[in-house]
Amino acid sequence: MQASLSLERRDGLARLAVLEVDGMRYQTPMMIDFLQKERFSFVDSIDFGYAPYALKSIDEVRFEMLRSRDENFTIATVCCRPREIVESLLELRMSSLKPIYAPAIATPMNLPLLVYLGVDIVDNILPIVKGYEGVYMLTDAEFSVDMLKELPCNCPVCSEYGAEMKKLGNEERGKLLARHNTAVLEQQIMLVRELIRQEELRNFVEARVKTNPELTAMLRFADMHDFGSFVPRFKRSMMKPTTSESFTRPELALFFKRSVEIYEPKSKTVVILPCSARKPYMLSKSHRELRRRVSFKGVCEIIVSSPLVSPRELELCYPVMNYDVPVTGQWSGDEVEYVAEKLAALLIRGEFDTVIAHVERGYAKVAERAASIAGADVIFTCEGDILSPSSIEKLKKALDDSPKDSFDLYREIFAHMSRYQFGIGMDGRPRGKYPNLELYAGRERVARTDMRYGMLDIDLPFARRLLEERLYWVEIADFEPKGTIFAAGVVDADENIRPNDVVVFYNSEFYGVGMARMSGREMVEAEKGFAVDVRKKGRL
Amino acid sequence: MQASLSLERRDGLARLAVLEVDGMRYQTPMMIDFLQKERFSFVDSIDFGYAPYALKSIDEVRFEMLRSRDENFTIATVCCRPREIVESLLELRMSSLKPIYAPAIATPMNLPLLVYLGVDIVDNILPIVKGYEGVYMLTDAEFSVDMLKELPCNCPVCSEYGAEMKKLGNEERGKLLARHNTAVLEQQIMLVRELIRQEELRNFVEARVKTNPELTAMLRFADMHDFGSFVPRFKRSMMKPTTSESFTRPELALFFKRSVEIYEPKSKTVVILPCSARKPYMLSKSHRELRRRVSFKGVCEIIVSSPLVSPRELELCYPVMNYDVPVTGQWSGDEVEYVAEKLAALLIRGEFDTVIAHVERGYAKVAERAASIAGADVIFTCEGDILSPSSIEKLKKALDDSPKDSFDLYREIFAHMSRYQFGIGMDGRPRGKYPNLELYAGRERVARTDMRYGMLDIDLPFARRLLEERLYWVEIADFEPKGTIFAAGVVDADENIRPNDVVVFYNSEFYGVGMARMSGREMVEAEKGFAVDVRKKGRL
Amino acid sequence: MVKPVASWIEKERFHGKAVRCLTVILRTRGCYWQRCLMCGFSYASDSRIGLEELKEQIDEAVRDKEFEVLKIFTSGSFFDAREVPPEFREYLYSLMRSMSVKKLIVESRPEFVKDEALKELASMPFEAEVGIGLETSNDFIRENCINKGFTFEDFVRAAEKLKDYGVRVKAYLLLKPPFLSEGEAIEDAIRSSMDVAEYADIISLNLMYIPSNTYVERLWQRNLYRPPWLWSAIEVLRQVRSEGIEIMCDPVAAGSERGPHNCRKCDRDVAMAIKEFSLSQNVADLDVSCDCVHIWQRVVELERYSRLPLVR
Amino acid sequence: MVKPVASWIEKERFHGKAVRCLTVILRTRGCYWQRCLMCGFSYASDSRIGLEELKEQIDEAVRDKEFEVLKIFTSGSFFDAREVPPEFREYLYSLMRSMSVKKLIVESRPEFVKDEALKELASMPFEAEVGIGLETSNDFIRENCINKGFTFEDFVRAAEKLKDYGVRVKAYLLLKPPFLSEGEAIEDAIRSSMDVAEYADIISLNLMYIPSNTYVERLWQRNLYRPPWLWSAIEVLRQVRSEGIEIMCDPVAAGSERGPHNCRKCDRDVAMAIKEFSLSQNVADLDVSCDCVHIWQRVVELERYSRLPLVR
Repeated sequence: MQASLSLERRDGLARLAVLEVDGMRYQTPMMIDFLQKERFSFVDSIDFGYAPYALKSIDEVRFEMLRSRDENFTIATVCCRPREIVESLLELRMSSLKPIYAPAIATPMNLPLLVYLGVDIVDNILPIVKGYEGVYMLTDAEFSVDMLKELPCNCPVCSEYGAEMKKLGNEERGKLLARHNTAVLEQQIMLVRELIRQEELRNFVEARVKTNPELTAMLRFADMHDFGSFVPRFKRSMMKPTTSESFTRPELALFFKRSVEIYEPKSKTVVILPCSARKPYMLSKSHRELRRRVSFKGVCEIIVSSPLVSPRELELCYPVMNYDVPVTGQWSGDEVEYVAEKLAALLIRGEFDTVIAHVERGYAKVAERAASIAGADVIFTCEGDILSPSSIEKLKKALDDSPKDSFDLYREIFAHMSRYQFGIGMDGRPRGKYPNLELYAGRERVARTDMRYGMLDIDLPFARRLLEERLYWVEIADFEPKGTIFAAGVVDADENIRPNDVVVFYNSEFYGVGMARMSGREMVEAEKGFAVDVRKKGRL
Repeated sequence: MQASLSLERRDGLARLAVLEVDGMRYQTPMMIDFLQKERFSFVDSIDFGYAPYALKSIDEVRFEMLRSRDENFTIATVCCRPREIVESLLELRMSSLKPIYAPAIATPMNLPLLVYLGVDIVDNILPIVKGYEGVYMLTDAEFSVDMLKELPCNCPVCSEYGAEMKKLGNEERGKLLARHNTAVLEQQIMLVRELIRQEELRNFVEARVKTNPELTAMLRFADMHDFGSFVPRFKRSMMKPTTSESFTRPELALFFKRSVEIYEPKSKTVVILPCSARKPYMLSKSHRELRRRVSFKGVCEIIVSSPLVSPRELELCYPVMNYDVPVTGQWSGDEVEYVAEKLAALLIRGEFDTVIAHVERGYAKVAERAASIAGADVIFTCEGDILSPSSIEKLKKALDDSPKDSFDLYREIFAHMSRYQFGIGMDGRPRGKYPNLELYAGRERVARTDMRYGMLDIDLPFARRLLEERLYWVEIADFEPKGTIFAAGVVDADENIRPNDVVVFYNSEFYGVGMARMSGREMVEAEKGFAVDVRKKGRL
Repeated sequence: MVKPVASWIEKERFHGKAVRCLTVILRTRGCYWQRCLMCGFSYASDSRIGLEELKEQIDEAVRDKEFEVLKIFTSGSFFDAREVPPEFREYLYSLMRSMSVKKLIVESRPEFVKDEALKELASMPFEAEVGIGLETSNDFIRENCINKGFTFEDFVRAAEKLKDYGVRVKAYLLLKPPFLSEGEAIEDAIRSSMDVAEYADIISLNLMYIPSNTYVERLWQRNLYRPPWLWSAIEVLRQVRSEGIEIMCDPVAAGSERGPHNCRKCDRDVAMAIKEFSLSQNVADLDVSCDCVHIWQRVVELERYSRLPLVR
Repeated sequence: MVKPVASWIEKERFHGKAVRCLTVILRTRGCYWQRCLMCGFSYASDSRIGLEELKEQIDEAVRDKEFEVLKIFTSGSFFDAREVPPEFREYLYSLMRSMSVKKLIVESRPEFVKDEALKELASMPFEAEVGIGLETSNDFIRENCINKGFTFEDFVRAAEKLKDYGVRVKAYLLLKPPFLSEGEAIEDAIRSSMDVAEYADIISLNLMYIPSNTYVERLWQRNLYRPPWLWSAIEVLRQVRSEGIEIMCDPVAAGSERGPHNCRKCDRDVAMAIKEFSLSQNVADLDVSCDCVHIWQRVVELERYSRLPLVR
């Protein structure tokens, strides 16, 4: 058997790819359909070994004797408790780029989570067997078919038979349920592929796991692990933090770590402000009105929401630019604590002399708690609404009494976003209408804000600088890059590169700016797949 | 137009019923299909009024001039922000038993929540209009159809056209998308009907709202309201608290309120113990092993989990008997606080002299915090695992030093469950194998534990007692009750009756035990529908 | 010096052909009624405006202009003496005579259409036309959804009086009063056009737009109201015209979110077609197309049940 | 006084007909090997057991019993002198002669099948049968999935030696060693039966059950192992018998979750059918049915991919 996987798109550990086996092509994540095994005949050439992977944690010696030794596939015969399944899958995923086939574990309900954890291939073994056992599967519920009065599904089987199905003989009923369950799983796989394409999988998984306590526990265990450079820093999807697991998203952890690392406020005075539903905050009605009435010139700002905390300088950065939370005005104790910790980190990093908190209610609790963590004195300026006359008056007064410094906000936005994204600063003259800004050095454009991903898109001058500094570089073989650079064409790459990063590629003749579709490590290790989308190109 | 609604089953505000309009019968929750309007011709006889219900909060005077005055249906033309929608729907639901028709609001995604909030009738107006706008709806995601590479659905339209649909002209595409969206909504309604039948709607809704921040906010707003006697105290479904909204379920609030009210521990010593995955706790491996090694004779026990806290005496009671949580061993700060508060209430109510906490880790934090709220001294007896030799040793020692009282646990279980359920005690000789217990007075059985619902089922002697005390009574017209008592046959009923309550019915000749299918208020007000399922019957 | 709120030259139909028309919006003391739900003209009123200030405005507006028709909009009624002093009418009429203007168009609520002023007007050498904001022929809608404060009967009386004096009558109808669905609005406008045809020389269909600080703006902000689709206007114009009735329409703010609009892509073209039709009265001018017509059809069909806008 | 672990009378096939058989499980010092993954007999061993204690046990077991066949199970090998002293064998043989027992059945690992003991046995007036726990003819499986510690070659040598002395050979085969799927287990048992047929006089198919404190119990507790379906046993018996080979099976703990089982509903009937067949060797006795056979078919087909039990 000859098998190879060619990556098209990543969403964290989940990947959309083309699997080629003995000349046949399959789009992954995929399902091996044992009701139509002839279409997946390669499955009988796979070495499953005797012992399941789950034996490893019990008896490593015997596992070594009996394990799968397949060259093409990682066989994830995992079981049974949430923690074991998650740890096994992550262990397998982080140790090899081979396609992972997790047999006999997928159901329509757990499929999104399995794919989120890096599974490429599943099958319909459980849908078949459970079908014969009388289990009627849906994507977010499971029933004993005997309990059902109606069949809430549009698949061909349910459309044809309806609840009459229950009255059939066991063999016939089993066959039909197997087909129904398979149809639902297959449909779910299609949906998951779409979610990967749109980088939406995590939002979806957070909701889905709530259907089942074991799946919820699995996601919680997964969040205790580091997915390494597979986690993107920038995404084009909206972050929808609706659950407590939203607070432990890898993307969010990355943001908080990085934003504190690179925060260099230009003023010794900072104003803490509440978030707004509209993003970027600065264009919201409340922030616009506040800035119309009060001058924030020469002072820094930090905007607080749940679960995000961001300096004004990073408000165009993912996920600050791209999130939408349920707003009820209530803050739970955990929320206050979580957000206060993040705010405190920024206050400490910023070494401010004056901290003004122009916030009320839950936000004020956060500010208070953060101040106590950071050991800072805070001046509270809100009396009722942040736009009430007395609030405005007090804020003006506090600002009048505070030291100010001279800096240009847009310039700082570029400087911060560049440090965030590349680890080095960036300077020039900002132009454009907020939030679509461009940065010029002389007559050359250096970079522009990319609101789709919440990042900077750069131009060739800055690409040359990255090359000099050996940052986010991809060395490619000697050909003229066009459209997409494939992994086969990559000679070497910066290990820090994550999917969706803006990178600079080069060979002896050409160089240019592109967007990574995989991690740097993968570009080097994988033999196939989309490595970099070319955006701009020049000659050295 | 002649319309009437006949209730079959309730799950909180959600109801399964038969709507009869001009001789046609429809099972609700239902969808009016504007693609097949001929099947729902009654819709044109409905008085929608001119102004939507949403006007009421803005201009009550004009709303009064222009509102719907339909006699048969409550028209819930609600809009637009989460809080307004929820408050309007609840206002309408609590003020009338008429079927609620909420036009042009349902999507496959929000449907479960709408029904949970009491909507009986929806339509496919949004599925149609959004379809023409190019929106592809699924139950847990929505896409612009142009973004889709595959159509992840099994409905006839998607099966026939697949992604080719995108290439059709706008009118044709709109028609097909309207049909697809409608099929998905219709399927979702079927599912919701099943969930009501199985009393599973709340679990489902909690997961579903996580797909969307606005839906999440809506559920949070709903939980700030009291659904009154529509909320059952006993359910046959498993409670699956996977989200923070699980903590604000009406059923849970009821349990905590009621359990503290009726708690009368027989000992001055209490041991706090951790929960187990298996229910009832007493049959779990850990509790069995602990009880094998240490005698709990003469002391009370309280079992702590998240989010439940229960005296041993109530461990057979819903939801203690019927829940399943995600277990990771991690406790959030909010969980500790929430659970500690409930534990403290029991400790205060119990007026214990000695409180022993045989718990570790997160549980110990809870016990500590609860003790501080209750102002109690606590003896901690765990060193590592609750079954470790030194833990057992310390527990034994602490129990040896504590006062004990003489009581029979099974007897106390009946006494507590009876107070919980009926507000009065119950005494007798317990028999049977735990948890299937029976209580006898002399040779007559008084009650038995009903593990399906987590309640007591009672026999005729106790029914007579309830009649005497005027508790949970339903007065019916003079006929011999068989099978089901319909609302039409109810003369009067106790207002405290909630759906699923065990009740006693009577007329001049017969009396007996039944299970309520609706609230007491409804039995009196409704003209149709299933009021009481007859279980046992006698002659007065 | 007080300037008019606005003034401009545009095309106007006059005896079957398009001529130059000067439109002037005068700042006045404002309409005494001011209770219509869509009324936003109070921004154009000023209680200090008297005779002199009105003269200043008209002088400024006509300076160096050539035109055959003069259209005067006040915030209320041209014949309300509290708003427009009779002396100003005289001043205006003589100015017009001196400029040989061929036609005057003004507006008034019916209660101010009285013999005295009409007699004066009838004696002038130019043609006169008075527009009355009837909005709809349906008294229930006019009363409850618009709050206009007069009846269809009031309008008929005023119109007949105008006819008696040889003054042309223009009836303004409103497409999509608040609380009407798109389909009901179309039906109401068509029905009203039929009802009005025998009393009016010309019908002007006003498409609702959302002025600031109005009741209808509050509804719109809460998503309880959406201005009409331009397709709805086309539907009304086509059907009314096919009955042989003359009807015109000048969409204000067409294509903006506050104005009548379709899908944004086609708004310019459709508004243009409406304007052309208004001049030509030729229904062929209404033949425009866009994919969004299918969405509009659904809206017409279904908004009567939703009672709320289905599409932004 | 030491009593046997257990003893009972049951039916046993003897020269084509069913006769009374006393089965005795003796407590001994235990098997020296004790490394088989499913071995749970150590609970029946006691290092203090010597000659006298063995005699006490057999005396107790035979007291007041009538039987034609005697079956002795130790925890290990009857011919292992460390476990069963040669003096006990002598004692037993003379006891049997005194009771006119017609047949003795014992068990041994192949390494203890030696000339000395066989010579002695061959000289007795009763028939003898030695069971060897071969489990499978596949050395890889026996080594890696069972950890038996001898080869098929070892078994063949022992079997041939037994034949040389006129002692009957019984080969024990194990249905469903750990790590084999249901289907693989069936195939392995059939293949093994064929391989073994020429060396064994009779084949006994042992269906795995889960003894306490065993390796296989740990697997079972973690859901990495499920005992075989009774349908699988039926499949093996049917196919092997259809080759003309004599094969018997006495399911232990059938129908319990630790024992071989189908769906619970049919377990009693199916186990009964297997027992009847074992006595009759008539495949018609295996004709039982239950709906769960369809689930089993899927399991046979699919467990080879899952490597984990698909059904409880």
